[in-house]
Amino acid sequence: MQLAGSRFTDATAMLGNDLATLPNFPAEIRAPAGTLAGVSAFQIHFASRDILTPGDQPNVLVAMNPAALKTNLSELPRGAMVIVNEDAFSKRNLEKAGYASNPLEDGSLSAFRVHRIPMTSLTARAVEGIEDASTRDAGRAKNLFALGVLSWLYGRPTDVTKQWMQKKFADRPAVLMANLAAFNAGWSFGETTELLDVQYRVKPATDVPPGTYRNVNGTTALSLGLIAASVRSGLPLLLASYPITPASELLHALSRHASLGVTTIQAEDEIAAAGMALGAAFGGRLGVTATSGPGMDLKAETIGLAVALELPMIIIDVQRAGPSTGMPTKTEQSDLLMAIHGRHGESPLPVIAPSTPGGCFAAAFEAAELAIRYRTPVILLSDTFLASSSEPWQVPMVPELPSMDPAFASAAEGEEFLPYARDDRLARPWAVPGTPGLAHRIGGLEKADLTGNISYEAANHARMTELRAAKVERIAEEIPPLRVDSEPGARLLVLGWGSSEGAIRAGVQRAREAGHVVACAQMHHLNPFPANTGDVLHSFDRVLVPEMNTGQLAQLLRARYLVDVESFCKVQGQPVFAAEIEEEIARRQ
Amino acid sequence: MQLAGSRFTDATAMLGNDLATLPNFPAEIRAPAGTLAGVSAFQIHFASRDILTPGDQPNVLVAMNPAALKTNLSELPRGAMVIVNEDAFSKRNLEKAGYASNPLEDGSLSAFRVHRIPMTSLTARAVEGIEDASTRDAGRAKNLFALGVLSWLYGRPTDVTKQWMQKKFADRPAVLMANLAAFNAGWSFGETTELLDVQYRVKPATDVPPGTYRNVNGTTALSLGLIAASVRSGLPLLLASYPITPASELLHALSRHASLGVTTIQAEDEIAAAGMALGAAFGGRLGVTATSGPGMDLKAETIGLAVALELPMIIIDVQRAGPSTGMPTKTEQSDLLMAIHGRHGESPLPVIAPSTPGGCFAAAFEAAELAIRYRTPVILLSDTFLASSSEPWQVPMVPELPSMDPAFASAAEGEEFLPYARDDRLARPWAVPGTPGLAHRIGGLEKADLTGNISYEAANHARMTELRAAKVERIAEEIPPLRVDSEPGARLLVLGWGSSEGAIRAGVQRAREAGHVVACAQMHHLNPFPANTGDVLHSFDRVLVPEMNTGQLAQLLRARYLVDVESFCKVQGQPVFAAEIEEEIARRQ
Amino acid sequence: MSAVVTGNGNGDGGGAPVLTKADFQSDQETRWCPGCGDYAVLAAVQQFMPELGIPPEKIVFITGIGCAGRFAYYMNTYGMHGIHGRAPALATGLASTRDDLSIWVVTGDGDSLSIGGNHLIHALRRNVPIKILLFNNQIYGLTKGQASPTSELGKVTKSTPFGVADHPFNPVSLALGAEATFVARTIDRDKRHLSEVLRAAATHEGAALVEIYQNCPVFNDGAFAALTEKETKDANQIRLVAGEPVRFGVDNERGVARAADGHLAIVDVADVGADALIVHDPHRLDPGLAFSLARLADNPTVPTPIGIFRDVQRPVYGRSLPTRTAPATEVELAELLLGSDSWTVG
Amino acid sequence: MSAVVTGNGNGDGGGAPVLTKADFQSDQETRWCPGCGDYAVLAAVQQFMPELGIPPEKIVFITGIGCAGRFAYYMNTYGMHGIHGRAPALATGLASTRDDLSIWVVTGDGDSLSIGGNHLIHALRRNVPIKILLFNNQIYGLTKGQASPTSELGKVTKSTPFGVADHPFNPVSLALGAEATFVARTIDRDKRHLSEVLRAAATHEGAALVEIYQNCPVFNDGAFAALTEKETKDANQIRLVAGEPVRFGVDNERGVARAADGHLAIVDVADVGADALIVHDPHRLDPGLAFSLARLADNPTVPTPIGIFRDVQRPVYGRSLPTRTAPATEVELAELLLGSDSWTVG
Ligand SMILES: Cc1ncc(C[n+]2csc(CCOP(=O)(O)OP(=O)(O)O)c2C)c(N)n1
Ligand SMILES: Cc1ncc(C[n+]2csc(CCOP(=O)(O)OP(=O)(O)O)c2C)c(N)n1
Ligand code: SF4
Ligand code: SF4
Ligand SMILES: [Mg+2]
Ligand SMILES: [Mg+2]
Repeated sequence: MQLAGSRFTDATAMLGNDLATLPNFPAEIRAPAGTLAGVSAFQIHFASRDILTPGDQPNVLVAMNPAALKTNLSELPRGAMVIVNEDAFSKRNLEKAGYASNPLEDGSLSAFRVHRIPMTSLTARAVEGIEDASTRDAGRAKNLFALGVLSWLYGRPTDVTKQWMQKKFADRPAVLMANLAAFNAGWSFGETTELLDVQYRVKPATDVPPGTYRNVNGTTALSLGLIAASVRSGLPLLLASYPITPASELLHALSRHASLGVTTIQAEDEIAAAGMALGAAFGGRLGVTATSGPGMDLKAETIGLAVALELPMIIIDVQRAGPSTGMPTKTEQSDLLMAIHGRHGESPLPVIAPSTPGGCFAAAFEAAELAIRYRTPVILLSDTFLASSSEPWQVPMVPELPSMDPAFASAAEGEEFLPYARDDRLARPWAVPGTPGLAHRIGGLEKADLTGNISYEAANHARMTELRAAKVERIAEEIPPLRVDSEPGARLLVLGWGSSEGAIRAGVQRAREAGHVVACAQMHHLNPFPANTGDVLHSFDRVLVPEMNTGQLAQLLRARYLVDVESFCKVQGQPVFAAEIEEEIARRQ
Repeated sequence: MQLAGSRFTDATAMLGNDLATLPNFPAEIRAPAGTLAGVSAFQIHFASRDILTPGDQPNVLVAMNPAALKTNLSELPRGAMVIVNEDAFSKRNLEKAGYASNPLEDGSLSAFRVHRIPMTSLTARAVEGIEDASTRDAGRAKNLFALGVLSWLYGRPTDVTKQWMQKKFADRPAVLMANLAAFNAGWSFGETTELLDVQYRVKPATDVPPGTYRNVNGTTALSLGLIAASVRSGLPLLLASYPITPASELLHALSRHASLGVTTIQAEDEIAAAGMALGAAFGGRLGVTATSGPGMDLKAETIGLAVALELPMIIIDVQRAGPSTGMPTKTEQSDLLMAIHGRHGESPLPVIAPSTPGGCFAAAFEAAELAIRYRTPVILLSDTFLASSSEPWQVPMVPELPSMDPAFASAAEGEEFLPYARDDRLARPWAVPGTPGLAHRIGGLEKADLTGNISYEAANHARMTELRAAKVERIAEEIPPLRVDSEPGARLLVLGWGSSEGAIRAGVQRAREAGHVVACAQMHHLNPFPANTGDVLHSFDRVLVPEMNTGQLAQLLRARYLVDVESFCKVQGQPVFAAEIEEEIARRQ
Repeated sequence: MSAVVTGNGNGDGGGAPVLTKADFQSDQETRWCPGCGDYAVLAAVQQFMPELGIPPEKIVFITGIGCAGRFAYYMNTYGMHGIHGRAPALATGLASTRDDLSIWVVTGDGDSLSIGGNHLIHALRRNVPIKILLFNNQIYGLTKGQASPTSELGKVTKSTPFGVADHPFNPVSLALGAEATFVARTIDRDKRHLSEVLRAAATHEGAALVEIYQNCPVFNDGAFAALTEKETKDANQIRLVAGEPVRFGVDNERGVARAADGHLAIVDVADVGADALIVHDPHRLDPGLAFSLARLADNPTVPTPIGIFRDVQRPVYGRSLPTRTAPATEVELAELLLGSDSWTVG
Repeated sequence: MSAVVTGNGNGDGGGAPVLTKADFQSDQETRWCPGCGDYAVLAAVQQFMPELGIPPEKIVFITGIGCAGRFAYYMNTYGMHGIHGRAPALATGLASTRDDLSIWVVTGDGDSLSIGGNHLIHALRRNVPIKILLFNNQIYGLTKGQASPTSELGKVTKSTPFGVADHPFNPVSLALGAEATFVARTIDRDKRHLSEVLRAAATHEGAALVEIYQNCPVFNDGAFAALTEKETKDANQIRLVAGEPVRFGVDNERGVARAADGHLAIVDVADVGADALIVHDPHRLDPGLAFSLARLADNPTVPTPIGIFRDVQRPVYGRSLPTRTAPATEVELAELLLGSDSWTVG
C-alpha cells in the first residue's frame, strides 16, 4: 500500500513541478506533509499562489481506505474536501481501522465536503480487457484514477501526466495501458459527472473579531440564511428546484432539513420549480427556487408573473460559465444583465449579490426581507466560485437577527378589500388564502390600480408600470450606501460585485503595499443601486470595474451615471486573481 | 333594418361626440358617409385626429348581412377591416343580395381583414332569459353587440354608452336589459377572444415613386419577406410557432403557403417551436420561429444554444404590452433589452427592427441575410401596432432582390474539416447532414476553437467568447449607416426605433412647419448599432428618444456613447402619436 | 344536499354556516361568449361548491391562460390566473405547503395538453392533492381558433388550413398512462353528471383529472353534439357506473364486452347476452381496463364513455413524509447555525 | 447480416460500399465511467448501424443533456448535443424538413421524462419519423445522483434524503397513453435483444420509442440486476415475441393470462394450461393489451416484459400533407408578392 501511495506521491510531485512552471496556473502541489507507514493515504495541498501562507493545513484529502481517513482526518480544516475510495469502506477495513461505525454514513464527516467514488471497481472496469495487465496492476492503477479525478478537478492539461507515464512505464506496456486507462477514467469521471471544482479562500488579513466561528461554503451559508429568514419571519420555507450543476447542492442541503419545517421539491423542470415557489408564496410561504444559468432562462416567464402579482419570492442563480451549456463546473458572472432585463415587458425587480461565502447568509436573509417587505420577487446572484469556496464565518446570534413581519392582510370591518392598494413602500397587501373576508383574484393580465381587476386602460397601464418601477427604485432608500475603502488622495476606485471581493481586496492591499493610492468597494445591490452610487463614482477620476463577464455592471453604471468606467473583463471560467487586480491598478497609476 | 342601422348610427355618433372630448382619446367617429335604404349596414370611420385627412375612405365596415356587404364593399380601401355577422350569410340572404357564391368563402375578401362573428346567435344567447324581452328586441340588440365589439376594439370606456342606453331606454326596461346584455356580450367577445385592435396608418406625405403597389400590414409583409428570402437563398422555409396574440397571425399567413414549399408547424409550446426551427437550421433550412413577449421568455435557452452552435435562425418577436400576460392586444416596445440581454451567459446576437408595415418585408429579408451570412440567430422585433397596421407598399421586383448564397461547406480532399474554423466575417462553416465527409458533432458545451470539440480550457473560453462577440460586432461594418433627416442648424435629434417612425416623422414635420429646426432618424439595427451612431449622437446638443417603454434604447445608447440622451416614454399600450412628438420637440426649443 | 367530503385538505367545515351558490359568485362580469359551455360549468361548480362545506376563503382556484382560464375571476374564492400551461405547477407549490386548502385547477385543452403537458403528467404521477378541471373544447378559443392537441385529424383551423395532421391525444388515456389515480370525463351540458363527477373528484384524496367536454360555439360549435343533443345522446353516451355492467343505447340495447382477442368491443346485448358485458370498477388498482375503455372512442362523434374511469388510493403528495409545517424554533435555529464544528475566538 | 430497412427517411443505401462498425466510431475519447451501461449500448448501436445500409453522413444523432447525451459525440455521424430535454423538438424540426435522413434521438430518463416530458409525448402522438433511445438508469447520472421520474418510491438519493415520494412513471405506459405507434423495451447488457429491437425500431415508419434499461454503476448500481444477472434473469425477463404466447421462467414454466376479472396476471402454466396464455401481437391497433402488459411490473425487480409492446402503422408526420421541399420559383414569388390587389403608379 505504501508503495502505491508513494508512487502516487511521485506522480503528484512530478506533476506539480511540471505545472508550477506554467505561467497561468494558479495552484501548486507540494509533497505530502507526512504519511504513516502502511497507510496509502496521501495529501495534496493546493494553495493559490496569490494567497500562499506557509504551514497551511491541507484542504484536500484523498483517502483510499478507512485507515487512511482516520490517520489524516485530524489535520484537515473544516470545509476541506475529502475524496474517498468508497469500495474500500468494507466492514473488514472499517474494523481494521478501528471504526465502530462507517464514517461515511454516521455523519462524522459532516464538516467536510465528501465525495464518495467507488474507485476500485471503476478502475477494475477501466482496466478490464487490457491484455497482460495483472490484477495487481489493476489494483495499483486506482491511484492513477484518483490522480485523474484531481487533474479534472483542478483543470490541468493531461498530456504532461500522460507523457510522464509513458516515460515511466515505457518498458511495461501492460502497466502503462492500465495506468493510462485508469487515469483517463478518473478524468472522465470528473467531467462526466460534473464534479465540482473546489476553491479555497484565505481568511481576510484583518484581525478577527471575537465570536463563534465555523467554516461555511456559499451553499451552506445560503441554506442557513434561508432557514434563518424562515424562522425570523415565521414563514415556512419551500425550496422548489430542478437539479443543475452547481445549484443542485442547495437542493441537497435544504432537503435534509425536513425536520425543521423545510419543504423541498425536486420539480419536473425549472419552469415548474419557479411556479411551485410562486404558488407557495401565494399561500403565504417563503417560496424559493434555485438554479444556474440555463435554468434561469426557463424561469423568466414565471418571474415576470411574480412581478405582476407582486408576491414575495426568491430566485437564486448560481452563475456558471458560458452561454448555453457552456462549462457547467466553472465560474462566471455573466447573468447580471439577464437578471435585470431577462424578461419581456417592463418587469423590474431587485437583484442582490453576496461577495463572500459567509456573506451568502446575509444575502439570503436580506433577499427574504426585501421580498417580504416589498412584495416582490428578488434575484440573488451567486456563482460557482462562491458556492463551493469555504471560509470561516462568524455564527450570528439568533436574537440579533432582525425579525420580519410578513404583515399578512386581514379583513377590516366595513372596508372594501383592495388587493392593489399600497403602503408607504408602495407594497400591496399579502392576503393569503384562508383569510376570511379577503377572497380575491389576481393574475398576469394588467390590473387596475387598487382593485386589481383586469384593465386594458391606457392611463392605468402607464400608472401601474410606473408604480412597479417606483416600488423597486424606492428600495434604494432603505439599503446601506455603498461603502468605499479609500485612502486620502485616491483617484482610482476599483469597484467590483459578487465573488471578486476577496481578490479585489487582496489586490488593492498589495497595490497599496507597493505604494499605490487606490480605493475599492464592492456592490451588493445591483438593482436598485445604493443611493450614493453616483456620488461615489463622480468622486474618483477613474473607476475600474473587474468582472467575470464582458462588462455587464460597467454597462449599467455607464448608462445610469454617464461615467466612463473602465472594465477589466475575465471570461475564462476562473475567478479573478489578486495578482490581476494588482496589475490592473499598477497599469493605471 | 334601417331603424336598427340608424339607431346604431345614433349610438355611434353619440359615443363619438362624448368621447371626442376626452383629452387623450385618439379616435374620432363620424356619421356614416351614406347608407342605402333597406340596408342595415353602417360604416364607421376611425381616423387618428393627428392624421385626419378629409374624404378618407372608411376603413372599418361592419356588415350585418350580405346585402350590406355588397353595397359598401366598393368604398373600402385594401387592407380595411370587415366585420360581418356570419349568421346572416345564409343561402337565402346571399341570393337576395345577388351573390352567386359566399364571399366569406370564395376568397373575394382576401384584400381585407375579415372577422366573422355569429352575432345573431351570440346575441340571442346573451339575451336569452331576459324577461319580457321580445324576439324582436333580441333581433335588434345585435347591433349593440356589434357596438360592444367595436368599443372593445377601440378601447373606449363603456360607461358612457351604458349611461346613454339607460337614458334612451329608461321606459322600456326589457329592451334596456337586452341591449345592455348584447353590448356587454360584444365587448366581452372582443376581450375574451383577444380580438386585435387594428390601426390605420397614413401614407407618407412625400411623393409616391412610380411602381406597383399593394396594401400590406406588417404580418403580411413579414410573411412575404420570409418567403422571398427562402426563394433567393434557395433554402426551404420552416416556421415553427406556438399561437399567441398577436404573433399567431404570421403562423396563419405562412401556413397557407404549403404549395410554395413553406413548412409550418404548430409546436406544443414556444420552447419546442424554437427547437424545431433550430433543428431545421442544422439541416440546412431557413428556420424561423415567431412569438410575442411571454413566448420569448421561453425561447431564451434555445436561442442561447443557437448562439453557441452558430447556426442561422430567425426569431420574430411581435411585442405586446406589459410584463407577464399584460394586455395581449395592445402594443409596446418593451422587449428590446430582453432581446439583447435575455439569456444567461455572454450570448450576443444581432437584433433588428422594422419601422413600417411595408418595412417588415425588408427586415425579414435582411434577418435572413444576416443569419445566413454570419451563421447566427437573429432577433427581429416587430410589435402589435406594426403587425396589424396597413400601408401601401411598393412591390419589389424579384430579380432585384439580392440573392443569398448559403455557402454550405463541402469536403475538401485531404483536408481535415474544422467545424469552428472561420471566414473573413468570423462565420463558421455550415455543414449540413447529408454532405459526405463532413460528419461532425456540435453542442452547447464550450467548444475548442477550430475543432469544435468540447473544451473546458480557460484561454479557449475567453477566446471563443471574444470571437462570438466580435462576429456580431463586425456586422456594423456591413449595415447601412444611420441616416439622419436633418436641417441646417438643427441641435435636437429625435431618434426612434421600430413602429414609431410614422409618428416621429409626422411630429417632426409639424414641428418644422411650426418653425422649429429639428432632425430625426430611425434605428433599424439595435445590435450592433450602425457604425456612425456615436458620431451622429455627438453632433447634436440634445437627443430625444421616444419609446413605448421606460427608456430601453436610451439606456443602451447612454452606456455605449456616454451621451445624455433624453427619453420620452409612453407605456400605455398605444402607439406614440405625432402630436406628442410635436409637443416634446416644442418643449425643447 | 351536503355530502361529507373528507380528507385531502378539504377542511372539515364543521359548524360553518350553510353556504349557497351565491356565496361562490364573484362580482366580476362573466366575459365568455354567449352560449359558451363555460357558463354551464361555472354554474354547476358554483352550485356544487356549498356541498363541500368549506368556506370560500379556504378554496383556491388556480387557472391557466385561455377562455377557461378566466374561470378564476368568477369564483368568489381565492384565485390565481397564472400563465399559460403552468397552473398545475403553481397549484403543486400551494398544495404541498398548505394542506388546509381545497385547491382546484381550471385549464383548457391547449393549456393542459399542449404547453402544459409536462406539468399535468407530473402532477398526476405525484398525486398532488388538486382537482384539475380540463375544459376540452378541442380548439384554442382565446387565441381565436387554432388547432389544439385534441382537435381531430383533418380539422381545418386557422393554423391548419389544410387540416390537422397531428394525431390527437385522448386525455383520459394520457392521464392513465401518466399514473393518474382519478380520471373522469363529463359534459358541460349535463349538469347532473357534471356535479356527480365533481363530487367524486372532491372526495378523492390526491390528484383528480376531470375532462369536461365543453362546447365552443364560436370556433368549434357542435364538437360534442353526438353526446349532447337529444336525438343522438342516448345512442352515444356510454355511462360508466361503478359496479354496473357497461351498457348504453336508447333502449340500453348495446354494451361493452371483451372480444375473443382480448380487446374491448361494443356489442349488441342481444347478441352476446347481458352476462358477457364487463362490469365497471373504477377502484381497481390495475388501470388496464380503464385504459381500454378510454380507447373505445377516438373522437366523441361515436359512442364515448363518460363517467369515472379510475378512482384509486395512493399516497398523496406531501403527505407521506413526516412533515412539519412550522418553521424551526429559535433554539433549533441556533443549533443549526452553530453546526458541529464551531470554534470561539476572543 | 443486412436486413433491408425501408421507408422512413432511411435512404436506400443501394450501391453504397459495405460499412463496418468502425465507420461509425468517432475519434472522440468516450468519457463515461468505467462499467457504465452506456458503453454497451454504444457498441451495439455502432455495430448495428451498418445494417441500415445508410452512409454515415445521412444519419443524425440528436441528444439531450445527461450522461446519455454524450452519445452524439461518439458516433461518426452528424450529431447535435442539444439542451436538456429538447432533443425531440430539435429532431422534429429536422425530420419534418429533411426526409432523406435517418434521425436518432438519445436521451436519459430525466432528459426525456422530467424536463423533456412534453416534447416526448408530442413527438410520439405526431408520429415524427425519429427513433428515440431512452437510456433509463432510474437516476440522474451527470448531475451526480438525484432522483429521476423513474426512480422507485423510497429511494434515497442526493435530492431525496428521506426517500423518493413521487410515484414513478412507467415509460412504456406513458408512451402508449401518448399515442405512440412503436414502443419497446430492452436492456444494455443483452446485445442481441437490443440489436433486434433497434432493427425493428429502424424499420418502423414513424416515431419509435425504445426504452433501454441501463446500469449506472456509480449512482444506481444493480437497478436492473433482476433482469440481467445470470441467476435471476430467466425468472424475471418476460420476453414479448410477436405471435408467441407470453411465457417465461427458467423452464418456461410461467406465463401471462387474462384473469376472470379481465386483468392480466402472471400464472403458472401448469395451473392454467398453455392455451390460456395470451398471444402477443404488437401490430394490433388497439393499445389496450400492450398497456396491460406494461403494467405487469412497476419496477424491474420483479418479472418484467421486454421486447416490442406496440408496432403499428399510422400516417407519418410531415408525410401526409402534399409537401413540396423546394422553395417557390421566382415566378411564383413574383405572383405572390403582387397579390390580387395591386395598383401601379406613374
Ligand atoms: C407562453 C404563452 N404562449 C401562448 C399564449 C397564448 N395563448 C393563450 S391561451 C392559448 C390557448 C387557449 O386554448 P385552450 O387552452 O384550449 O383554452 P380555451 O381558450 O379553448 O378555453 C394560447 C395559445 C400565452 N398566453 N402564453
Ligand atoms: C435547463 C437545464 N436544467 C438542468 C440541467 C442539468 N442537468 C443536466 S443532465 C440532467 C439530468 C441527467 O439525468 P438523465 O437525463 O437521467 O441522464 P443520465 O445522466 O442519467 O444519463 C440535469 C438535471 C441542464 N443541463 N439544463
Ligand atoms: S371563444 Fe369559445 S371557448 Fe372562448 S369564450 Fe367564446 S365560446 Fe367560449
Ligand atoms: S454517472 Fe452513471 S450513467 Fe453517468 S457515465 Fe457514470 S456510470 Fe454512466
Ligand atoms: Mg380549448
Ligand atoms: Mg438517468
